[in-house]
Amino acid sequence: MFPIEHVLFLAALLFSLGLMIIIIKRNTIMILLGIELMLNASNLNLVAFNNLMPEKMDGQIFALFVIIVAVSEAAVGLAIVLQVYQYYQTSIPDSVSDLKE
Amino acid sequence: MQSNISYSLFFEICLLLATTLPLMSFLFSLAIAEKYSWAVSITAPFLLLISALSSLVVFFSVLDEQPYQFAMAWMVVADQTFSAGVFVNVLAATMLLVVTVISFLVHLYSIGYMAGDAGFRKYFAMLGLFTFSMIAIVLANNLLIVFVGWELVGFSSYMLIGHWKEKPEAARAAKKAFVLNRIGDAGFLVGLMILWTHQGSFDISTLDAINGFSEWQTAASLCIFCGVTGKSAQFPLLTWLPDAMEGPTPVSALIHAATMVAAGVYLMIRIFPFFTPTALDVVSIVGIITSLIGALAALGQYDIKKILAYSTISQLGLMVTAIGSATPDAAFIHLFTHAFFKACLFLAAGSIIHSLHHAQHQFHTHFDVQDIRNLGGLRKKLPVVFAVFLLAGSSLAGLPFFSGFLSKDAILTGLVTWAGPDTSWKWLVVMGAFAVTFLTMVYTFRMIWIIFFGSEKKTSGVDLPESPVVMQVPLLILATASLWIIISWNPFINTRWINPALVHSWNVTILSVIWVLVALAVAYRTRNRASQLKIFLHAFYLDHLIEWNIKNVAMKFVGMASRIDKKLIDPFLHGTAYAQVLVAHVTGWFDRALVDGTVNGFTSFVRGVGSVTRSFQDGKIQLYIFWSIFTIIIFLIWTLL
Amino acid sequence: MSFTTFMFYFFEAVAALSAVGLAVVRNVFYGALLLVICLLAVAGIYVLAFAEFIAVTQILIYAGGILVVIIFGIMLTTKISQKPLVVEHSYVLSGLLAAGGCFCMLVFVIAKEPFVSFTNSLEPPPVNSVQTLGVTLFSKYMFPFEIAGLLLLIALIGASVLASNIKSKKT
Amino acid sequence: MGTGLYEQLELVRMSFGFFIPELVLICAILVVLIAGLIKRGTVFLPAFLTLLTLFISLATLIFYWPTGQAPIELFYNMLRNDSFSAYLKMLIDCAGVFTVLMTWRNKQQEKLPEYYALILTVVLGAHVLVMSVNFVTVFISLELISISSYVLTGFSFSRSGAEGSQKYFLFGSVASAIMLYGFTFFYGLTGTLDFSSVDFVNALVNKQSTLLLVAGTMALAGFLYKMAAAPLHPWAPDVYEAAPMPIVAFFSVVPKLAGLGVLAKFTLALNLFGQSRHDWQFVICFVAILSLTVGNFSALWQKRPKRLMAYSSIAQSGFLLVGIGAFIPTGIDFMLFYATIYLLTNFLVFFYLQYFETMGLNTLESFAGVGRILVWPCIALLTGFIALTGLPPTAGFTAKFFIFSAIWESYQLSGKPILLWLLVFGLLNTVVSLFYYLRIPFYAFIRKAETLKKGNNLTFENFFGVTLVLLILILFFKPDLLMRWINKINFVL
Amino acid sequence: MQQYLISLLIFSPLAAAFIGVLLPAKSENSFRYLTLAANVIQLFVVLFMFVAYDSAARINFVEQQPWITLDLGAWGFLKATYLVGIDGLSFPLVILSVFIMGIATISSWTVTQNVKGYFILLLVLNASIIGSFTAFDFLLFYLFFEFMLLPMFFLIAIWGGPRREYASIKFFLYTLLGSIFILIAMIGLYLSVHDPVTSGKLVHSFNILHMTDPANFISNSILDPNNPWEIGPYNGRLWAFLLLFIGFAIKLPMVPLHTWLPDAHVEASTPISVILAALLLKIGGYGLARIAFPVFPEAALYFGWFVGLMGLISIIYGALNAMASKDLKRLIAYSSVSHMGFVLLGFASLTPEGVAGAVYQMFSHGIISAMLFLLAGVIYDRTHDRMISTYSGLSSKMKSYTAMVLVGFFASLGLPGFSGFIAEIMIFLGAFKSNSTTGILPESFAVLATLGLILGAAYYLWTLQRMFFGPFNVKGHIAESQIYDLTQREYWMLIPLAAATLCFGIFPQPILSIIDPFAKHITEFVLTTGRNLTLSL
Repeated sequence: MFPIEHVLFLAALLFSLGLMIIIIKRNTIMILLGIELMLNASNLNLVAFNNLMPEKMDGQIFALFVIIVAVSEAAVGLAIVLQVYQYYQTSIPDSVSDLKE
Repeated sequence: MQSNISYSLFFEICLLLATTLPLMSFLFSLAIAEKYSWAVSITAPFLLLISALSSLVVFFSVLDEQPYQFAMAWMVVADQTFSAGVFVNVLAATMLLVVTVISFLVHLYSIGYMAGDAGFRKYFAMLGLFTFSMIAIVLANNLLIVFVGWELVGFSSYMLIGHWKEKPEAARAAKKAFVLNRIGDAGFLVGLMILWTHQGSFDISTLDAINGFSEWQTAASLCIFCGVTGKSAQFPLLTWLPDAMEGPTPVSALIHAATMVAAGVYLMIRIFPFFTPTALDVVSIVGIITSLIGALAALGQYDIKKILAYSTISQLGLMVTAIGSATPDAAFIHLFTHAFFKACLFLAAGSIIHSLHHAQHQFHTHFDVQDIRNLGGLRKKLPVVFAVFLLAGSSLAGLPFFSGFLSKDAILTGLVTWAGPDTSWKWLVVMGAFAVTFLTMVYTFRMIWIIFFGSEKKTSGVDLPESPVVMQVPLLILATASLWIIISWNPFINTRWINPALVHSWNVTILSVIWVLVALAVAYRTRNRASQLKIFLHAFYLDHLIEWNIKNVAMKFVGMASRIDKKLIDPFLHGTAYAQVLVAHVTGWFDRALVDGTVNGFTSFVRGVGSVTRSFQDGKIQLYIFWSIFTIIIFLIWTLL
Repeated sequence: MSFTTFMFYFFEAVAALSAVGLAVVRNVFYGALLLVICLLAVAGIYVLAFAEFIAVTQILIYAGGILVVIIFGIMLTTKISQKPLVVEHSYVLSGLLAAGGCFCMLVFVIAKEPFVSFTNSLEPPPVNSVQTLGVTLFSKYMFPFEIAGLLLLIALIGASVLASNIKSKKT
Repeated sequence: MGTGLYEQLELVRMSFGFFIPELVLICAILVVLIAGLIKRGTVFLPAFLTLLTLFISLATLIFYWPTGQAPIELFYNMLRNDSFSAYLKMLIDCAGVFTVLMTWRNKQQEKLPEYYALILTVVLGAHVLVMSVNFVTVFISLELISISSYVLTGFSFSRSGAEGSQKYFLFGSVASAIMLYGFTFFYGLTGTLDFSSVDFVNALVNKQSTLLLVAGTMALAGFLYKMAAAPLHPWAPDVYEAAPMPIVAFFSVVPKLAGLGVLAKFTLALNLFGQSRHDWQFVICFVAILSLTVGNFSALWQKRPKRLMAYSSIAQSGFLLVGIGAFIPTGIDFMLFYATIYLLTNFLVFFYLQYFETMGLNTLESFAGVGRILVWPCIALLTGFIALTGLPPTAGFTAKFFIFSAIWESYQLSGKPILLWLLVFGLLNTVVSLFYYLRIPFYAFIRKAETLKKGNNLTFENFFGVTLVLLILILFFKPDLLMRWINKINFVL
Repeated sequence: MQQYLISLLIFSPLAAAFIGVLLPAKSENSFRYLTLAANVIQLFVVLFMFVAYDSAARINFVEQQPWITLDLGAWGFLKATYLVGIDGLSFPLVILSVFIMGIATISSWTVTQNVKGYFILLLVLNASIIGSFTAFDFLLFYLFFEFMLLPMFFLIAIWGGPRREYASIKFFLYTLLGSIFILIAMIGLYLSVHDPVTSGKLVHSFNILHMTDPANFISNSILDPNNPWEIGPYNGRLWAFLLLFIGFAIKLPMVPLHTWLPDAHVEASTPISVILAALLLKIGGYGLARIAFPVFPEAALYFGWFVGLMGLISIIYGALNAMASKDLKRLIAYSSVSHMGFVLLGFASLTPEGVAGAVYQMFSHGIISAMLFLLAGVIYDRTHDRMISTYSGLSSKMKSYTAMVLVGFFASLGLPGFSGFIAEIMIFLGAFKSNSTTGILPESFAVLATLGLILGAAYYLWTLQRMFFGPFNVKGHIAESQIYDLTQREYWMLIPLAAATLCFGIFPQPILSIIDPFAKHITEFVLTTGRNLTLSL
């Protein structure tokens, strides 16, 4: 068995990179990708922790739910992105900032 | 209510009349309609006449009797009673007589003098109020009531000095008189506080009993003396009195010569036992300084009323010196005589002014009627006034056979006795007093000479009418009263007809006779040589000093306070408002368009903070996310460390 | 080093590298492909961690579902003829700061934490993990499962409402 | 495992008996959608159905009011039905009713069936969220609220609507991803997903690691995002501005209360009955202070009522958090009182803001002089704002008063300086809040009037407004009417 | 019947306001007469009370009704009652309020803009002022205290001068800030105090009388006198006293928390200025004497010198600023700051004289400042210019006005015969005595405070000299025809005030005999209890 910490480190890395992508990329689609990355980090954690008590499948089931949520988020998210594109003709989030002080 | 059985109801009625009739006069004059204002000219002197007659009864009833006492509760706080009442002893009765009689005479005189004045009713009303408050000072059985009267005479004096409101100088002089008096009064008030704290009572009769001579007693007596300094125009609060001459001349006679200014002296005499030796030393020094300043300044004046005013200061100083030298009786005699002759002098001067004004009006000439340099040789045109002036002036100068001689003699005797055989600083005071009598002779003679003798100057072309009878009668009465007979059968020795025994010393009497005659000679020699010293004219620049101080010190404080309020407190209280705005400018976050006029103080501080918190809200979603996460991370790192 | 261990570290490396690539790369398409690679590698790790079902779901839904949708999105929102496929980076410093801080902190706290097994050694691990998973899902987790169904429905409706609006605006 | 399967399913079946309001909601979502499909373009039907549903839900809630001391475990302890969550659910349903009424007055709303279905979904999600004691249900129900909310934000079908929903979506997704990540660590540390269970607490008591702090904070982030509390507030102003007015009102209450409910339970679990090494009270108080400050100070600058109310809602989250931050049972009671009053005043204000918006008053300046023409609406609005500020004689004062009493008491018990700071900050922020809350009345009453039509006084808004105003006043003079009820609420994990 | 008198006093204006709401806005005169009617009713009630007042009883006309009884679970009960009463502190102020509100109504007769709103707000203000002077329950007091803010805010902001918006907001913010401080203290107090009467479950009481008894504090609560808990340099009780002090000092106002006052006064219309100066400021002093001092006696002893010092600073600083003022109303406003400083000094002395003087000063300043603001309003009505430099020699055109101004000014500067003198002399005597009997204030405070008298004379007389004396002249656009003497209505307002200040200056005993038992009681109570508490710590 591999040490559980290594999975957690990978998850932490994915999480942080997701965060970074969300902040730095000037494209909404890329931000969506970043969010997926973050959700995957959680899934990794869940699966890894599930092995601490393998007789219960709580972690894996949670991961399953996370995937379901990710799907619905992605669907709604893309619909929103498309709608924004319809109005603004751009997918650069900074350009979509009519609403501000 | 504690009343003495030995006094009859008649006495009490008379006392009540003497006290309240001036108040009636005040109320009546106020209440009466404008078009019936002539009625005032009858009622006011009439009421005062009754008042004066009543006080005569009071005087003779009290003479050689136990003091009359009456008190009632005015207010009760914390089981302590602040009473209001009267304490009439011989001293008070005498003073009451002086006040009512002179007040009556001045009322009478004023009918003529103020005829046709627009503020006729107000004038008489204020005279009434003044007389009433003065009586309050005179009769009051406790210092609180004295203080009440003290302030009220100040108020009526303010109103009367500023009677001709349209004259800016009058308004200014009135204000000055009141404010300078207030400074003294503040001292008086502190004295009252000390008394209340340590004695628990303001009763004059109990004050006499204290002689622990503790420090607080000295402090209290000095504080009360501070009040006297204001009211009796002592150094350094004397400058208001010459300015007060802007008021109508009868007012000057009544208030600023005979009665109000003497109130301070009277008060000190009344509570004399309360004064500690240390305090008395201060009193005598202040008195003699005042007296010298007054006398010297009188030498330098040309305005007839100002000469008289400085002379008053000088005489008051002399009285105060006398009190300082522990001879209050002598001081009181001088007060008494001075009241008559100085009132007489003022009224006479007023008479001259009145005549000249009428003449000016008639002949359409214009010159300053009060400037003695414009006058001269009036003895032919105004013989009555001349005679009166001569009599009263002689009394002021202290010539034998006049009342002034007797009272000054008493003071000088007292001073010499007080100074004792040893050489000490007290002899300086004595020498000062002699110098003052000398100077008094000189300036009095000079004044009379310039006005009445010599050749006519500006007045030569005009026909001068004598004053009306209502004005002449008081003059004559007062002039008579400046003869020796008013206080003593013997022109050289004070007999006991008013006062208890005074120490009499023939040495001093003879010396003073000689001294006065020498002074007369010197005065005659120098009669045309006017004093050129500016320092005398400006009374040692005391007034300038005070004004400079007000302008440069007091007003500085005023300006500072107002600046603090506008510039400091407002913004400071509300934090570092301007710094916030500055920061906002620098970072470019500050939205100028939003400063809609209410940026000030709290507002701008709060908005400054708001601009920082809000500046994250620039519509860029990625930055929102960043800031949120960043805050969390910072928070975590902070708690983890 | 056993094969499993090797594969584990291999997947780890692939996932990490592709994730880094995703952060660095400027082309949206490459980004999407890198994400696929990353997710596949993660699926590999799932397999090694005895979560076969999750691994399969991961491949099916992510690679097959989400990414297809995303690529659709890319195509709909970018004009291929021009060069908008290239994505600019902004706030790089902020991003690095946040991500770096986050990563360091996480590594720091995870490394300090000894994760111990909760299992009683008496009870053997389940033989058929998929069966266990299925039973648990439909008994204990039935309620969330139903709600998840509703969630999908609502997501569908929501997406359709928004999308239909686009059409209505166009016409 | 298979042996107990029948019993397990039996448990699930029995749980439905305590789940009737939610079942009603679920059915109604489908009915409304289908009704919309059948009768296209109908305005009345979906609104009526939604209203009916919410009333039925309310009725069942009250009928099945959990009176027992112990909470009822539902669905294998996925949910717990207790009086605390029942009360919150009631508030949420009321908010739903008000929202439907507001929408009814709005008259410009498109796609009504979907709209109402989404609203019902949010209500359902909120119901589930306040009952959740399991990370899975928390996550799912939170996403249920979120995803519906993203779509609802865009329901103005405009440029800004799209932008608002995109921002909401991006921010929300990140926040829930962070929260989820935090949850996983709890799972790893305790081996259970049920944060109300004994295992959970025991495991954490034994561990007390720093990871707990990090994970806890991350998990809190998700709840705070739902509550629009600082530092996860920045989405709120933009979203509020973009969304239709009824939705703004809805957002400022329902997700907030739902987040609050779960946060209260979660922090209680985190605090480990006072055995936690980490000072979670400090964290909550810190967040409260931050929310108060950010919300109030930023609101000062706003020019548009919706944005102003967005910041106001951020600040109000701070006040609500104060109740939790006291960490005493009475604090929760007072928080519920506050939440009730907040619900009433908030809807009062939004009702009138919508009323004025339909007259074209979109900025604060445009309110100039309205108070002299439309006197009664403006007075009602003023009352609402005063209640939000917390001045007597409105129940807003009573609510604030209770909240601060809780803080004081808590300080007295624990002596933590942060509580003192919270007290001082909270009260000073009240002064600041006055500044912006009074701006609309200020313009309305004090600035000179422009030409405006005289309005009809007998509108639904006025009827509704007066009712709410009276409620707010009555609850000031007789707070016991409400407190008596709240006192019976038993808050346990 | 007597127990409902105060309620009648409070609720008659409220009832009138309610009737006013129902009346149509067009019948403008009806609102004026309605308000006047309420005032007249109040006047009669107060007259009756004056006759029926019993100085021997500590509190008269007590009425207690249950209000809020709230079960707080583990904390016990929260109990607030509608408890109103009148004692030696509040009665003079109630008399003053009724009197001044009547005058203000007459003065408001000329209001033409939005008459309905104006008079309704005035009535509500009236009720809340009376309410705060009579409440003996802290929550009730706070309710009235806060409730007067809003009417006042609108009365300034809608019917005020050109910078009314700024001034009104400043006023509102300041006073709200003050009331927040009070709120903190109130929360702490009710949580720390229990009702001694009820047995069994703990009942947290808002009753101020309960709060004054140290025995009623729950042990180990923050405000428990025996609790050594310290927050920073002081214990909880000292802090609470400071909070109350600052809260009330803002209202008073005390330098340096006074800057709202000149602005509010300058911008407010005449009747509002009158109410503000005559009544609202008094609530600051009232609160100190009613709550801060008796509830925290040892803190009052501890901070007494500080309170006195702030009073002294206010006296001198206010007077200096008054002297620098160019605007007549601002001058009067600053003079109010100066005069209210005396109130602080009097209370701080904790001698019966000082306290009685302070209460009397509040009463007297109410009358005098009302008169002064009315006088400033008279000239402003005519010319819409309040700058002192605009005018000179007004006395020749406006004889009666000048006479009234003289009365007002001299009353304000403390001339004997006017009520201000009585108050000030009492305060001086008390403050000076303080060191030897209570040991709180050094003598120098009283001595320095006399500067206030001198400065008072200076700025008033200077103003008289500039505005009223000298040759007649007005600057700028003002036509001579605009300057005319007092009208009938103005006489109706001014004469009663002048008569009152004169009357209470000459015959202070009726009011003093009401105040005196209170002054004796509170000084004795604060001193003994305060010393005991200080010793026990």
